[in-house]
Parts: sequence; C-alpha cells; structure tokens
Amino acid sequence: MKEENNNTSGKGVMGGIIFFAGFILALIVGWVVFPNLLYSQKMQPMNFSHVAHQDSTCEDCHAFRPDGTFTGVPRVEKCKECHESPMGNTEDERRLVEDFIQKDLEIPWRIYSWQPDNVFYSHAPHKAKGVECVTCHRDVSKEKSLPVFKENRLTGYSKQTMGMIACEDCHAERGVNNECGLCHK
Amino acid sequence: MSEAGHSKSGVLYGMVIDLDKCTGCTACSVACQAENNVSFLPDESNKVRSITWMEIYWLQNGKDYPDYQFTYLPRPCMHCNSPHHSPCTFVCPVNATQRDEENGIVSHIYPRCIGCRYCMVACPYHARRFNWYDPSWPQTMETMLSPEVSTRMRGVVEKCTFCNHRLLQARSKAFADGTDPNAVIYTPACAAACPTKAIAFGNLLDAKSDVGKLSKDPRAFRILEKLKTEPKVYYLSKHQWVHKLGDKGM
Amino acid sequence: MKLGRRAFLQFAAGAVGGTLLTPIPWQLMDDSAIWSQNWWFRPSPERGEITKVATTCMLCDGGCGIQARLVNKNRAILLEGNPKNPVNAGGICPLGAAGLQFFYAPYRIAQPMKQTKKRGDAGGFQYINWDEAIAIVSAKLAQLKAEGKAKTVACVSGQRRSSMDDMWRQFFMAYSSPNFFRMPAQTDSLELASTLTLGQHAPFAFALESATYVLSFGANLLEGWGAPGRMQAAYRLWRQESGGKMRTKVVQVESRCSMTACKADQWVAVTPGAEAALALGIAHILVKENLFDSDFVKSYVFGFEDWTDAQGKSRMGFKNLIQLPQYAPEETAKLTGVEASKIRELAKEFAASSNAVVVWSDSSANLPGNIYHDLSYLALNALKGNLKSGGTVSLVPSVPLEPLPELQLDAVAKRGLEELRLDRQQSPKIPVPGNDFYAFLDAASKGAPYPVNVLMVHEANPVHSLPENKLFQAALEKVGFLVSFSSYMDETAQQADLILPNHMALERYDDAIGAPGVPHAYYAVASPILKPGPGTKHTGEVVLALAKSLGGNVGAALPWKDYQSYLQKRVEGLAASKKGAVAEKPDMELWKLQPGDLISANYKDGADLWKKLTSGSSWYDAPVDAMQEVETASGKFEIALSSLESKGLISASELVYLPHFARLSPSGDEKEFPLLLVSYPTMNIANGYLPNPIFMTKTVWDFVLKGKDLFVELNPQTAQSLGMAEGSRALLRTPQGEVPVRVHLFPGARAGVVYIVEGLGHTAYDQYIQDKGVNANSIIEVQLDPVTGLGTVWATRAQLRRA
Amino acid sequence: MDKALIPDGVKRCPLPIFALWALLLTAVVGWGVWAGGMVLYKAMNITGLNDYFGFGFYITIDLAIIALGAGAFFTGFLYYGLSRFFPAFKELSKVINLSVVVGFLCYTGAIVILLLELGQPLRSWFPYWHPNVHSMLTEVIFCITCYAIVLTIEYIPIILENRKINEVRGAHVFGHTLHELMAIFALTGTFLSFFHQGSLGGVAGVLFARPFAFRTGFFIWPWTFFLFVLSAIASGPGFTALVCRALEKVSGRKLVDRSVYDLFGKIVGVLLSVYIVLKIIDTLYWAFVLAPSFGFKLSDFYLGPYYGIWLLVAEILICGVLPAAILLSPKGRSSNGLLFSSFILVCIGVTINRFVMTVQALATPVMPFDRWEIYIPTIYEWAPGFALIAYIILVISISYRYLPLFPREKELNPVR
Repeated sequence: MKEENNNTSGKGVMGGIIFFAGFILALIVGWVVFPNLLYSQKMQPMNFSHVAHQDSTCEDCHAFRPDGTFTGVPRVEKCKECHESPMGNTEDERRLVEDFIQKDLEIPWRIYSWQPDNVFYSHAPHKAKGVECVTCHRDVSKEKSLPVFKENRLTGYSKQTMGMIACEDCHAERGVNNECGLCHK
Repeated sequence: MSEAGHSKSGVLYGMVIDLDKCTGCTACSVACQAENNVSFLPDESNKVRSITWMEIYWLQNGKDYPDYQFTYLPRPCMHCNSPHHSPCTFVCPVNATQRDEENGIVSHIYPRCIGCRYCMVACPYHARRFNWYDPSWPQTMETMLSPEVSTRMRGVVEKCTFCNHRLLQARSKAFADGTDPNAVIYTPACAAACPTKAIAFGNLLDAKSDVGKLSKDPRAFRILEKLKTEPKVYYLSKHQWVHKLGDKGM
Repeated sequence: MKLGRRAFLQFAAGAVGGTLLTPIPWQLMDDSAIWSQNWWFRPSPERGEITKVATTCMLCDGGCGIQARLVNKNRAILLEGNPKNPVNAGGICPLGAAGLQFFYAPYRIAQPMKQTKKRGDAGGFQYINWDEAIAIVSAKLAQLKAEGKAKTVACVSGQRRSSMDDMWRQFFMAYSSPNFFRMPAQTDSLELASTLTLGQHAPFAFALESATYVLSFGANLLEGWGAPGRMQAAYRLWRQESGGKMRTKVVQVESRCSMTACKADQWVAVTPGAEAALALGIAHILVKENLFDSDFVKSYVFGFEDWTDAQGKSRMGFKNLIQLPQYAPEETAKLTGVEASKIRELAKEFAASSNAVVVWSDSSANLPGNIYHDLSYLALNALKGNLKSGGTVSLVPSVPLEPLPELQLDAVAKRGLEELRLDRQQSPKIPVPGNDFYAFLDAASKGAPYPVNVLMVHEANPVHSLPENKLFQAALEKVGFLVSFSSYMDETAQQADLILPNHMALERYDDAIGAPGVPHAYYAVASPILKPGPGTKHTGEVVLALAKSLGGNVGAALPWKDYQSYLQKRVEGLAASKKGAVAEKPDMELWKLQPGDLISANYKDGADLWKKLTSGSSWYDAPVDAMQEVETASGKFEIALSSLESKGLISASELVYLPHFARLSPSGDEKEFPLLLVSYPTMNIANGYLPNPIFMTKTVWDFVLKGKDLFVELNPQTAQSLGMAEGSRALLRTPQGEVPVRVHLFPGARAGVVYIVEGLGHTAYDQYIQDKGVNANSIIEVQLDPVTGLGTVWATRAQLRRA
Repeated sequence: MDKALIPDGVKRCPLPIFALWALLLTAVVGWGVWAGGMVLYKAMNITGLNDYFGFGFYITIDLAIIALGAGAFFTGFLYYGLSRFFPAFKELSKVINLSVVVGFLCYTGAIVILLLELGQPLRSWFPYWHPNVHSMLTEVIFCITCYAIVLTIEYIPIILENRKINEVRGAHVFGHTLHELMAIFALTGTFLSFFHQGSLGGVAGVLFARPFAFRTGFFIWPWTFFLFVLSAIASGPGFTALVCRALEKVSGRKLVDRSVYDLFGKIVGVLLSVYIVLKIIDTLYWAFVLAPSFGFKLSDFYLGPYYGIWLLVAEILICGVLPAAILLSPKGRSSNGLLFSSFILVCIGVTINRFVMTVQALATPVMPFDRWEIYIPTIYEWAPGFALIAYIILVISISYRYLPLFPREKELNPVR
C-alpha cells in the first residue's frame, strides 16, 4: 500500500500526452469512423439514367396534379407508357419490364428527399415563388446513374434529405411565415 | 403578436356551432376521427382516457319531468385568441404548440411534443388529449389511415387542428392556380359532415362570411368568456339556460 | 496496476473531451429523437394521389349519396356526403362517416365457410371455395324441389327497396317456395294500412320539408326514422329562422325526453303507448268543433258518415264514433296523462296551421305498428285533408324500372303458393296478412304444418337484432340448414351451417328504389368504391348461379350473366320510360316538386342513364297524388274498412271497421312486474344489421355504457322509490328474461318506466364491439297484432331490483 | 472493516448493522426503479394520471421535495452571503455540509422523477434545444438542472474530505480549492434557486384559464412566484433541521449545538410569518376579487372529502399560522417538542400547498357543465415516490458514516 505513492507514471508531461492521445483518438473516431458507421449504403432497386430520358421534359414525369399536389417520383404506370415492352436492351430496363411493369408492381425506389409523415411539403408555393428545383434537389440533368442512398441506421432517413433548419432559414430570409402549422401535419 | 383580432393577413379562422340546429347525431365527431387518424381503444367508455378531438358534452336545464331539457354541445379546440398567447401555447416548454398569427390556428407538433402535459393543464376546455397508450389499429384498419394527417406516437398530446391540413392543401392549390392563398375557403371534416349544417366555419374577420355574421348573432355565446381566453369557436342557442351553462356565473 | 488505472483515467478524460467536439453525442441525441417518432409499430400511411368517387350508401336503406376519398385509387380513407344528392344534401350520418370501419373490419369474412362441427362452434368453420359452396346449396335446393319440398326453403332479407328484393321474390316464386320474408319494419303495417284505406300496397310519404307544423306521435324523427339523412336535412329546413321565428313548429308526443322531443318546439309528455289515444282525442275535437277539412272529407273519404256494408247492414261512421264521450278531452286526458286543456290547444293549433302533417311510429324498435293506431293517425291526416293532391301525405311513388321476366307459372301454382306460406297456416287465420315473419318463426319452431329445411339470411342479423330474438333462436333449433350471406362474422353467421359472404355495402353494385317516406320518386345506384376482394361474392350473383344450376323455369326466370348487367337492364327500362331526370346539381330542393310537375328527361338512353347513376347522381321524378292512386271499392280513402268483410273479417262490433285505440296489454302480472320497459334508439348506436363501429362507440356517454355495463334510464323519483341511486347495479327482469344493468337517473324518463337503449350487447365481431352492454331485444316482448299478425311492441312489463 | 473510511475520532455503528440498513433502503430504491422502468416501458397508462389530471403525484412530490430542498441554498446563502454582516449566521457552518447533501439529494431525486413524468423521455433535452422562453416550465427545467450541477460541485469537496480520499494529494488540493470557491457556488445556487422556486410557483400562477391556480400580475410575475420562494425558504431550513435531528436520534449522538436549532427556529419563524401573512392576503384577494371576476365562488373550488375546504384550513392555519406563532416565541423555540413539531407542520404545510396548486387546481371543474373528477395515484406513482425518500435516507446515511458532515461532532461526543 506504500509504494503507490512514489509511483510517478501518469503524472505531469506523461499524463498530458496520454490525455492528448485520448483526445485525438476521440476526434478521429467522431469525425471519420462514426459517420460511416451511422449511415448504411443502400442501392436503388435498379438504375435510372436521367440522361437517357432527355427526350422527355422533367414535367412529363414530375408533374403537378390538378389539386396542386406534386407527383414526385412517378408510379410504375408512368414508366409503362413507354416501356410496355423493352425499348433498349439494358439489364435495368429488362428488370423494369419483367419484374415490375408486367407484374404490375410498384418499384420500391428509395427517395433521397423523403420527409417524415408529420411534414407537409407542397411544391406549388415554392414553384410559384420561383424557387429552382436544384435549390433543394440534386441536379440530375447530367446524371447517368443514381447516387448511393446513405441511410441513417437510427432514423431510416436518407443523409441527402433536407433538415428543418434549411427550411426555416430560407423562410426567414424571405420573410415567409415560419409557424409550425405551416409545414407540419 | 398584437392584441386580439391581430393577424396581418386579415384571416382569422373561426367556427360557429348552432346548438338549435344540432341534432346530436355525433357525425362531426366521427368524421373528425376518420379524417384525423384518431386512435381508439377496445374500451372507450373511460372518457378521461379516450381521445376525441370533437368531444361532445351533455348540457341539461336542471328541471324535472316534463320540463326537462338537454342539448348536445360539440366541443372542438377553441383555438383561443387571447392576446399574445393561448393558454396552452404560453406554457409549452418546447414550442410544440403555437398559434399561427397569420390565421389564428393553434397547431400542435407531435414529434416536438415531450409529453409534459402542461398544455392540457392550462386548457380549461379539455380540448387536449394525451396518448396514454401506443396508438394502434387492427391490422386491416391501418389501410384506412389518411396520409394527410400523421399518426401519433405514445406519450404526446393531440388536439383539434381546425383540419389545418385541409387549409394547407387549399393554399397549395391556390398557389398552383395563381389565386390568392389568403382568400381560400376550406371546410373542416366536422363542418363538412354535419347533416344539418349546424357547423359554420370561415374567416371571422370577413363580415360577409357566415361565421362573420353568425358570431354577431344575438343567440351567439362563447364558453367561459369571463376567462378572457377569447375562444374562436362560437355557439348559437335560443335557450337562456344554455347560455348560462356556457359561461360560469352568467 | 495503479499506473494502469491512473493512465486510463487520463486517457478517458481526453477521450471524453474530444468526443464532445465531435458530432457523436449531438447527432445521436437528435437521431434518437427522430427514431422515437418512427417506431416500427407506428403505422405510416402510404402517400399518393387523392381522388374522390361518388356512390350511394347501402349501410341502411336511407338512400344517401356519399363520396369516398381514395389514395392512389387503391384504398379508401374517408366517406363524406355527396352535395349533389337530393336526399341528404351533402350531409352524412355517423354510421356513414364510420362506414370504412366496416369496409376494413377485421371481422369480415374473407371466403365461404362451412360448419364442420355442431352449429355455433366457432372452431368448426372451414374455408371452402365458391364452386363447392354454391354446389352444396344448389344440391340441397335441387333435391328438395325433386322431393316436392320446395316450400320448405325459406329466406329472410334485410334489404328492402332494392332490386335484390325483387330478385329474391323472383327466385322464390320460380323455385315455387312462398317463404320469402323481410326483416320486420314499420313499413310492414303502413303498407297494409295503405292497402286497407287506398287499395294501394305502397308505403306512405310525408312532405316534411314543406310542412309548417309537424305533429309527431312517437316518431323518432332525429334518431333514425324514415330516411335518416333526409330527416336531418329536413330538420335543417325546419330550423330556418326568420324574425326570431322558426320556419316549422315541431310537436313531439312521446313518453321520454328523446333527442327529437328535446329538439322539437314542444314536447308533449304522454303515457307510453297512449299516443294513438291522444291522436283520436284531437280528432274528436276537430270533428266536434268542425275544424276539419269538410270538403276533402266529403268528396274523398268513405266511412266518415255512417255506411252500409255488403249485407246492407248500416254501420257507424267515423264521425259518430269519434264523437262518443270516451274520446272527449277529459277521457283522453285520463288515458294519456295530458291535460284536457293542452289537448284542446294542440287540436286548435293543428287545425289552424296551413301545412300541418301527422307522423308517427307506433312501435319501438322500428317494428310495425298496431294497425288500428296506424289508421287513427291516418284518419287525423285525412281529417286535415293532408291526402289531397299536393298535400303533406302521399304514397312513395313506384319507380318504372324494367320489370323482371314473367314467370311460366300456371295460375294454380301462383295462387297456391301464397296460401302455402308458413305464416298463413296459423289458426285462427290472420285476416289481413302481411310480412308476418314472427308468425313464420312460430310455425317454424313448431315444425308444423311443415318444417323449414333451409333458411337463408341475407343482409340481416336476426339472432341479435330481431326484437325478442329468442323466437328466432327457437325456430333455428328446427331449421335444417342455415345459410348466411353476411359479409361479417355476426351472431347469425356464427350459427350458420354455411356462410356465403356477400360483398360489403360499399364494394358491390346495388340500388335504392325510392327513399323511405320521401314523396318524390327516387332511384339511386350504388357502385363499388373499390374492387371487391376475391373471396366474397355478390349475393345476387349467388342467386343467379343457383338459378342457373337449378335450370328449368328457375333458370329462365333469372337470365342475367351477373348482377351488374341485371341492374343495367333495369335501368334501361327506367330510361325507356322517359320519365324523371337525373339530379346533377347541388341543392336541387326536390321537395318543392308537386304531383303532375313535368320533368324533362336529361339523359339520352339507358347507357347514358347508367353512366350518370353509377357516377353518383340519382334519378328523381315528381310525387304522386295519393287520391289519384286510390283503388278501393268506394274509390275513396276508406276511413271505414269496408274491405275487411271481403277478407273474411265479419263482426258485429263497429270498432272492427273503424280506427280506434286498441293497445294490446303486455303479458306478465302487474304486481310482479310493476314497471314498463321501453326501448329507444339513438343516432350514435347502430341498432340494425350492422354493429356499432368503434368510432361511434367513442361518442356514447359513459352513463349509457361504462365498460361492459349498460345503464337503463330511470326517473329520479322512481329510482328513489326503488332505493336506487346513479350507477346502482340492478337486475332488470321481464317475462322474457333477466339481465344485469346499472341505473342512470334521467329526469327525461317518465315515472314508472324503464328505458333501455337499442343496439348494444353484441357477442360477435371483435374486441371493439363485443361484450358491451346488454341486448334490448333479448328482454323486450313482441306481441302479434290480431288483425295483421305483425309483431308489434309498445312496452314490456318489467321489474327492477337491486343486485 | 471499513474503519479506514470512517472519519477519525468519531464512532459509527458496526458495518453489518449498517449494511443491513443500507440493503433495506436499496431494496426500496430498487422497487421504485422497477416501477419507473415499467412506466417508461409500458407508457403512462399504468399511472393514475388521465386527460383530466395531466399533473399528479409526480409533479406534487417534485414540487414538495424541491421546496424542502431549498434549505441547501438558503442556508448557504445565509452562511456565505450574509454571515459577514450578521455574524449570528456563522453558527450555520455547523450544518452547512448537511444542508448541501440534503439539497443535492432532493434535486437529483426530483430530476429523475421529472423524467418519469414525461410522455417522451427520449426528448427530455428538447427544452434546452428548443426552449419556449415564455414557459415557466422551461425556466424550471433550466434552473433545476443547473442548480443540481452546482449542488454536485458543492457536494464533491465534502466527499473528498473522506479520510481515505483526502490522502490523495490531488484530491486534497482539488477539494481545498473548491472550498475556497464555495461562496461563489453558494451564491450562484441562491440566484438559480430563487428563480426556479419562483417559477415553480409561476407554473401554477400563470394558468390564466384555471381560476383555481391563476394569480394576477405583480410586476411581471404572478403572485405565486414570491409565495413559492418564501414558502420554500421558510420550510427548507426546517426540513434540514429535521433531517439533522433525525440523524441525531438514529445515531444516538449529538451532532450540532442546540443553538443551531434555535437559530433555525428563528429563521423559519420569521420567514414563515412573512409568508403566511402574504399567503393570507393572496388567498383573500383570490377568493373575493379574482375568482369572482371569473364567475367563481370560493365554494366552487372545494368538494369534500377529497378536495374539501379542510385543505385550505390545514395549509394556512394549522400548518402556517400555528407553527409561525410557536417559532416566534422564545418559549416555543426552547421546547424541543414544540420546535420540531412546528418544523414538521411547516413541511406538511408546504406539501399541502404544492398538492393543491397542482392536483386540486385540476380537480375543480372549470366549464360549468364539467364534473369533479377524483385522482388516485397508482403503485407506479407511489413506488418512485418512496424510492426517492429511501434514496435520500440512504445517501445521507452513507455520507454521515464516511464523511465528516458535522465539524462539531468530535467535540460534542468526547470518546471516553
């Protein structure tokens, strides 16, 4: 019980170093390892090339409905309009036709900008106020293949989706109402 | 936030319920439940644990047979217009419930709510209900849940929103059509369902609207006006005893 | 050792410090909160395009127009009223608003089921496919027909005013069994009353929207009477205020302070069952003080003055009868408990108002009324001249649909069939037989003169919802084979040997032929809001399949390939008539139509009309003039029932031929059962074929239903005399049985009367419905009207003692 | 066995007995923890709370325990803050340690209970992230947690004074430096507590649609703000004194001079009288001016036996005026029986007050067609309550055994 008093290790400089080591390690874990652990990388059910569809306009697939709502990612009947039977000979299109269109199944797309149930978002007012699609969505004009879907293991939402802060800031900047009831249901 | 009758946009949504027209069919309450994904329990007879946004009260004149009379009183959230704050919005520690000063609707955000129930304590109308249980539906009935209103989780408070989501849809249509979003007219589920059209809903600031007129009707009264909560829900009745029951010690 | 520890502590300190500068704690906190929003058991409804589809509500026969809100056209989320519909004018009743809870009910039957063990054994049911199911029935029917026992096949249907009803009749006629019945309803006696007085077998219609004075004798106008949606819409018109005065004065004569009584301008509290006496008391004053419409009576009413019967015997007319002293106010007051002065007042007021109408319901539980009471109320309307053209009382117009093909039946068979019907085998014979389901049950439970080998139950749940349901149970003991067409596992389906699940009301083609009590002609088609599931089958198509497999004249009688084409055919007939038009605008105010109004058809042809009707619009035509429809011997409205003689009812008594107060006395000793039990309906408790959906149960007071306990209403004085307080547990006993109840002190209850709510006490379905309260039908007593043989009930003797 | 840990020169009961005692208390704590766990797991439907009684046992016990815990900050305030000017308060140095421990326990315990009260405990940090500055509850949550931290800091040096730990030089130095700074912490604590004790009153006072609880403005605050502060600092020291007395009785040793109790008596007496006077004024104003303006008669608020007027009598007269009178008279203070029973009364009084301001305020029907409801807490609410008390006793016992809480203990109990 006596010797421990003249035990010098872990004191002074040495102690500082050990402390610092822990500090640095934590930073590395926190900034590098953790994000990769938190998000799992999910693939889309099949690839979709926006470039390949440049013969049609955006509105052909992402359109407003008469009631002011927005179709977002189209349902399979939209694909059916052109792809009743394969137009090209890519593997993805074959799967589209055989696995979904012919079986009349919806394609389980993972939506990058998926918002929680409690969020009410309408494209109409934003379009009316001249907000560009790319303000919130990625620019797909030159996109050949869909990006990886980074799914938060805890929340299940995409890393690419938009957080409330972004909405609030933009509304604040433009002096738009920021009441909860405006965007929650 | 200005005094009562604030609202920059000139819109202040309110409701007028004509108790003389009300036949106590409870369609308003049922339609509300269906519209707003209100959950239910096997035993709904414990009224202090039962979630209803459009609660129905039983008022009686206290007389004996054959002079006895009663009436039903449907009670949505009053969306109190008291200056600065509603009783509930004032006390919420996390801003989960707020009054939209552009239309007077008191919202309640489930994912923000921490379930402290302070707002329920503050509300004298018992308009707020707590999810004591995990909301659950028979598997088959989950199919009839509306995507227009989010389902709740256990441990949060919920209440009538004047069908705010219908307003949001109407506004977004107005934006799409390029019409004035502040001029939209929408009808909450209860008012739409009422088979005797006893429930009027609209902009109280618009003197020409039904509610604008009716809220000035000599038959009109509000519950507990003395508390100065400034409810935005008015009631109409030709019976003095109903008025008396509406406001304590009147 | 120590070194390790100290170093470790220093390291840890550093790590903690570092971690605080990384997103780990903050992000995890935030994410954990988001995670708590989306627990796996919190349903997340599928999003998508919202559309609306309009149709006609088939949850009751009220004929309301509704529209369903759909998501991605593959699931329904809400039912709302259809503003274009003239019956409900955009409103909806709670049952309609909760309708989707039936559509998506867990207790729906997915597929045909066969009972493999003894009847009622829930474990004995076995899924079978449709071919097998139909084969079983058709085999039975074929065999019985071969054995000449066709008449031992019977059916009871809860769906009136629908082409389904006609199809059933056609099927049974062709199969040559007379035993087709409908679930008893008030209309049964009204139709007989119209037969006796007008020679027309049609229910009465009341122009309530245009009335300025409504005198209601026990009619629960706001609690389900007639077409509920229409009544609510009418009430809205009555309450229109001009200069502080309501547009219509409503007077409710009833023993209990019901919702209708409360919402009326005046509630006349009366001894239960004595309403008709009051009506006659008022008639007495009208006649004595010459306040009645003498012109109308003179030219349109037979038997007001004395008349001579076929034997040339002079008979007393209504005029002299009603002036007898026993109808004088003072006497009436004794009977009804209403002061003489008030009776006079009422009579004067009624006589004085321009557009007055008398409506009534003489039985509780929506059963047929005592025929003499129905006639008394009619007499009162007649005295007021309400039956004249454009008056407040007429007949529900028939709809000129394509008739079903003529049957290749010889005259003998046709006549014979009627005679063979089980309820007609009663002795003494029922003088004016109608839809005598109770008489049928009586015979069936005796198994004499012949047994019931097969009983089919369609859109009905008699085991629970037939008043005095024990009678059905008793009959069931003797019934060889019970087939239920129910979409739900209800109490009757549980007893069935075979279940052939029908599409539920919102997912099948169906129609509403005329709206109950509505003067203008009305026809609406119900089309599926969503494609029905594979496991269920439209009962109409089952009938068609049976007909086909039986072949012969049965097959010939029902030639259609499916129910839709059958309906389409009928609509083509309607179109061919070129009558009426389609209501396509909201607020059409069709009640303003007058008999003889010319309405130009706004549809091209059958196809066009079908398209319009299946997209949620309805067909209408002008009302009829009752007096133009008269087909009595005298060619007049017969206030004296001369036709009874021809029906073999010959009596020396004058009363037999005239409206009078003829309350039947309930069984049981008054000493043992000092109280009267009366059941009442409410708008937020379904009391018919359908159980109460949980959405509606949410709105039921905790002093009506608390946990499993049902509360009966008792006047505070009565309760006190019985030593009971609010919530006391008690045993309610009637000659029919005993049930445990709790007591609710209700100042709106008449002293000495116990009031029990209808529609509770289900044992089937799911945990949200079963074991809530007791079933009123299990303790009320039904009495058969001696003239019509119809089951009626005004009260049951009862006893209440502390438990 | 654990001799080495026990402060030298003082006598403690044998370890086995103590262990048994500790085990017993731990069992109770465990029971409470189990109950709390069930509430978190099964959701709050297993409590007696409902839509009518949003607040109940949890909040009541929280308010009460926090009020009683006020002894900590107030004793600290008097000792560190005022003793410079009023040397009389130097006396308090003899119990300052104990008061800190008591405070620490009351607050930490309260926070745990508060967590159970939330429907969504996972979001308990929201008030810091998205605070609503208008809400009294926000203020309460902020101050309570901050003050709990302060109390922990105040508690640490006391722990470090343990014989064994003190041998570690670093610990000794650390502890010593903290001691130097204690005044600052004490005053910070005072500031924080003053606010949250007040805002706890505000919690009820601002409910302007609840005529029973609402009190009109006084400056910017509702009356109840000051009333709660006063009632807390009046009852807090009393509670500390009672705990101290209990320790003496249990341990059978003299721990502080009688003079300390007398001083507490004075303090409580004075504060209580000030409080009770204001409380009476407040009650009269409420009963005869405020409530009537909402259309309420005093009789509308009370319904026996559960929510009878007796509560008002008990709170103000029996547990307010009476002890105040006793404590003001030197005679009363000199008699141990009277002194401590009036301390007990004061504590009961403040508990009743917190009860009526939460539960009864809700039981009273506000809408004329409302009906009275009765609130009965379930075992899942009682258990954590008892656990809280057990926790307090347990930690005090341990602290007393191993830490030199009472500087005078040695002199007062010379070892023969």
